[in-house]
Amino acid sequence: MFSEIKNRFATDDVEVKRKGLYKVVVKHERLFALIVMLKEMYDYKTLNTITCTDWIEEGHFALTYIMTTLKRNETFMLQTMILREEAHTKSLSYLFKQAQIMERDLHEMYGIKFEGNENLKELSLENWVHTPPLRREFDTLEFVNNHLTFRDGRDDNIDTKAESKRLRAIKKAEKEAAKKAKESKKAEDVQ
Amino acid sequence: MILFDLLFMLLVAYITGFLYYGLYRNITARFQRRLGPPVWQSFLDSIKFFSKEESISHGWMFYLGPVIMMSGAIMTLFFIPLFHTGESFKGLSSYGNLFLVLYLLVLGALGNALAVGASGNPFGVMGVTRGLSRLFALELPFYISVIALISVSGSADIVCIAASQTEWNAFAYPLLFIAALFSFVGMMGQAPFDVVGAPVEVYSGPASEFSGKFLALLMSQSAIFTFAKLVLMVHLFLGGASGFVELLAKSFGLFLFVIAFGAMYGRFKTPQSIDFLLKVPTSIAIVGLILATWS
Amino acid sequence: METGFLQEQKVLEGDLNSENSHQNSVDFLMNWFRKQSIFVLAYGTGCGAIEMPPTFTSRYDAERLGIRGAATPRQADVIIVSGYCSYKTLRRIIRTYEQMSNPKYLLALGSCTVNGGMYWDSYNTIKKLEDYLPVDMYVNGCMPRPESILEGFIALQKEIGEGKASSWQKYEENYEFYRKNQEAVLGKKVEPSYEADWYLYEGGL
Amino acid sequence: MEFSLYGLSDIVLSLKVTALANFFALLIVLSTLTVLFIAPNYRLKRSFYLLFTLLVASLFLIVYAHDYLLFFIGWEVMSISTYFLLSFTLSKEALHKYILFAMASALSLFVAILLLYSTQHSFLYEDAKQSYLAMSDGVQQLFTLFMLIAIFIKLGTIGFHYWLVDAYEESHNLFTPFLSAMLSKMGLYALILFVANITQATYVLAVMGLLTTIIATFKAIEQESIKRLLAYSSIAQLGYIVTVLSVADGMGGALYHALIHTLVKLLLFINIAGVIYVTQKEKLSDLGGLIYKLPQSFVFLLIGIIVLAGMPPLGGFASKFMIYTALLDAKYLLLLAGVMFSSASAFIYVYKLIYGIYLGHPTHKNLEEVKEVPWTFLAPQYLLASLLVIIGTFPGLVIPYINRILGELNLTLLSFETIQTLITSYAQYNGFVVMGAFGGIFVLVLMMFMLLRSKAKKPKNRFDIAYCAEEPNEATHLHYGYSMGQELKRVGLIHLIAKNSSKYFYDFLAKQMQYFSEVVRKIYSGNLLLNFNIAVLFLIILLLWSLK
Repeated sequence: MFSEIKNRFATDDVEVKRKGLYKVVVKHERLFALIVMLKEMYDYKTLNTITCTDWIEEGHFALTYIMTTLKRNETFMLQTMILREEAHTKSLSYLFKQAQIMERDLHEMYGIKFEGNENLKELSLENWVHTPPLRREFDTLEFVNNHLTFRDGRDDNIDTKAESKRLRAIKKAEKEAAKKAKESKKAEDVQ
Repeated sequence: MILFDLLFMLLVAYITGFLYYGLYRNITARFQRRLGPPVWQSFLDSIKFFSKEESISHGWMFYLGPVIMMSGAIMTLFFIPLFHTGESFKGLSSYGNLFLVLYLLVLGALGNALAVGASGNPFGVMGVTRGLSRLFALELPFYISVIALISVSGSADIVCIAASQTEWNAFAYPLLFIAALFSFVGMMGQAPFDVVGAPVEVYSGPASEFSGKFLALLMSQSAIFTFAKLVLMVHLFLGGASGFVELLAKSFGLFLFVIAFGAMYGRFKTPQSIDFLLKVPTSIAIVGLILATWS
Repeated sequence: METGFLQEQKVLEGDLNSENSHQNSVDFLMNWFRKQSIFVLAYGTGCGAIEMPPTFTSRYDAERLGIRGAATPRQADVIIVSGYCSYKTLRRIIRTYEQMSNPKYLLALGSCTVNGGMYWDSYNTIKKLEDYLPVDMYVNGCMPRPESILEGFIALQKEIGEGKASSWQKYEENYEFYRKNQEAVLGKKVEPSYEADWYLYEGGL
Repeated sequence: MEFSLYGLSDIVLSLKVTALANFFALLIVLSTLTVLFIAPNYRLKRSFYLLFTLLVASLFLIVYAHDYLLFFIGWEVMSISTYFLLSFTLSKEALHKYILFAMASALSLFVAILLLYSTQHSFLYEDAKQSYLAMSDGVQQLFTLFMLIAIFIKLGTIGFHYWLVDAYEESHNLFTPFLSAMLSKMGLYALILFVANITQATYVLAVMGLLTTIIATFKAIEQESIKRLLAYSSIAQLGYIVTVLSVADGMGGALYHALIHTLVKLLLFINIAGVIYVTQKEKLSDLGGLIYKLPQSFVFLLIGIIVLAGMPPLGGFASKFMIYTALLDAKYLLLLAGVMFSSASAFIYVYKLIYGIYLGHPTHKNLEEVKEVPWTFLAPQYLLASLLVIIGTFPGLVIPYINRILGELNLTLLSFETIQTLITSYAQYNGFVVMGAFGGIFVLVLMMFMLLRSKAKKPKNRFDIAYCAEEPNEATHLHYGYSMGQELKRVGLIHLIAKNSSKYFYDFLAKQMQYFSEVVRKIYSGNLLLNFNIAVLFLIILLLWSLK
């Protein structure tokens, strides 16, 4: 199977992450043929999920389709790259019904357009007009500062990490002082 | 004189009904191992709803619905005598009969159904649909039992039926009593036949759209209606009552049974409850009817 | 000197302790009834809802205080905003709040309603509930235990009894202010746009 | 008035004015008048009115005839003129169904009459009893069978209702009230004559009546078309009457219910005709939310359904009460339970009717623009509704008239004290007190309710309903209660009723008929040799048989 994938789809070797978990990176235009092949010939009947990673530095999204076969308990991860600018790809909903809602999610969060998916309306946001929120150029903190009001009193909040460090140091010092005092007392008693 | 009688009956029903309803909540709480609200909690609730600043009305039919329901409950109460002996507290029962009361029992529900329909709330209509679908199955065993009693006692007058019992009908005709009890549990809106209101499941059932004083009126009518139904059962099966103590004791005993029954069981789906009622209690009632009127 | 939330809570509680309430006897009686019987809207709007079942069931038994659940907003007196409040939830909460009949009260649960809590930098969660809806009582904590919820209810009851819990009037008087804030996060159309396609499917109803 | 046909002096025909005939004639007059009231709203051909007049005349002939021959003539004219009246709107299939059943009814009536005539050579009603007794047992049963088939087809009892539902549904809105109120009553009239003059046929009527009420009620619950629903309801109501006619003292209840049913079906069908006139829609799923557009019609339909369900304090309860106590008197307890069961089930279709048309939300845009129906529709409804209210308040009002009929038929009279009370051997009730108490309590509660501190606020938008925090809109499917009763199909017993239909039986019958005619066609094929062979074979068989 692996050699066939390598030969027919001109990819790198199939990477075996561990037993029953394989990963392959394919070119975008050959992705769907590979998915069909896996589904029809190798019993990968389940599409678990579609994930997306934003490689903003390299200018593309990495879409990962995770498919499983229950027959042999194996999982296949197919990764493909698409350009960030006007990101678009074909929908998989004609092959897997569940792909529709996954694609809806990706469309909403990354702005990827899936051609052929009829139901690309918003899933968990409502009337969202700004940058898709999971794109890395979307600065959450800046957005919050611009759009929402904070309650007063957050300004004097303390860095909990530093604070706890400081407190721990104080406690430690106290403990040591107590220990020292005890020891000196002991010494006095002995004397 | 009769006006005084009626007023007094109404007062008794109102107070006792709310007391019973409070006890119901309290006792159910004890079944669930908690303290439960005070006994007068339901009364407080109803007054609270009366004192709400506003309530939503969806037009005149919606407005009249609770009023019709209240009238139905009071009518039912008035056509059932409190005691089968003596002259007082007979209400209007000499002008009516058991058949009339059987129909009055559903009059209020129909008024409510119209109001719910007029509100346009689909959840309310869902509750009404369930209620009406369940209604006929609920009534069948009760009808059969009542018919047997009428036939045995030779009269459809409630006073006559209550007076004609040498031993309680519940013991003389146990099968009829059991069959009627199944229906009665359903009429009181208790599990397992409580699919109409079905809180959590269908929003709030028929009451979905009622707020403020509408809900308060519904609560009051439910209190009065509960008492009226209990009195009817006491007269039909438990030998009637000739004094307040007897009436309260018997009706409370019956009420306690219904509560306990309701607290123990889960909820039937609508078709399930219809199926069950058409099979088990109806068969029991038919056997009871044949045994009661064989000679 | 406390700042921020602590100070405001002081102000809220400060009202509780003052004695100068002016209400006539009818109002006093009605407030007493309102105080004794509180119907709570049984919606969970955030993660804090997980603390509500124990509050209302056998373990803590809020019913002994006259507090019980109501299934529809029409019948409820109190709406609990239990925890973080995303835009989508806020829209529904506003809709529900407006459907409740007066007098109505709002109890806010958890730090998220106070200042955003752990979602303080989330793009999708409001930080200050009182900008959008009037709050009668905050119960802080993440999450507040059922004991604190009950404590909050008792404090609310006290306020109601003295006729001071009047947030619904505040909402009506300052409607423009609230509306402006709501529109700022929800867009011009505050009412939810809704398509009920699940009704049409077979087997549903 | 007795006379004989010219040249046939031994056949005596008779027309006679009796109390029973007057009762039904009154109903005919009432129906005709109310129906003609709504006629100006429709543009119809002149022949329609001609046929209608013919029909009414034939009804009068049926009612006032005092012998079975004139009765049969009236029956035939009624069937034929109805056929032509129906042919204005009915589809071909429905029309065929009607004429086939009408012919079957007429033929079996004719056979029954001839059987009756064969013994005593008289068609007169007075001689019918003797003629019947003079028959042998087998012939008696045959006669009863044919007579009942004729009557049941006209009544549309279950199994014979195949034609009726389609005819009601597709007939002209002007004609449906008359069809339901009067034509089925003629079957009833024949049944009353049969029961009163000839024989009781207790068990047949009891079983048939009970099955009719229960099955028709559950069939009505399923329907989505308004007129079809009412057609089944009509069948169910007639089922009560058939049931109560099976007991000895049931005639009073039957007549009472016949009166109430006529009034209420006229009211309902005229109401529906009005609704269809203004909305042009006939399905419950296409209507809805008309209460604020047609408030008066709503109130009339409300009165109608309260009567139909037999609720106090209106007239429906009085007749139901008479039926119940009559059955109770005869100790037909399970029959009574069945009838009450069916009466309680009627609440579903009754609510479905009023909800589907008037309550809930409008399902179409143009439903929000309709106006109240024309006064020509409202006027007869005012008349009928007030009659029903009066009968509800004074249920004893009609008892003297019924007693006159019962006296004429030599049956036990109903007890009568005042017009306010209805007295039977088991119980009595005072309609005036019931109505008064309800009215008084209602007004008092309403006044107290209106004076309460809490104000009622009306939402601006009809979509402002508690809907799980969502806002429904025009596209949301909110009006769905018209399909109520669907979940009943999951109950085994009711599923059985819903699934089966008499259609299968008649299809089977038709198929058998086809096979039979196929065989006949093959034999009589014009092939002389074959015919000759068969004739020879037949002769040989005849010969052998005669030799034996």
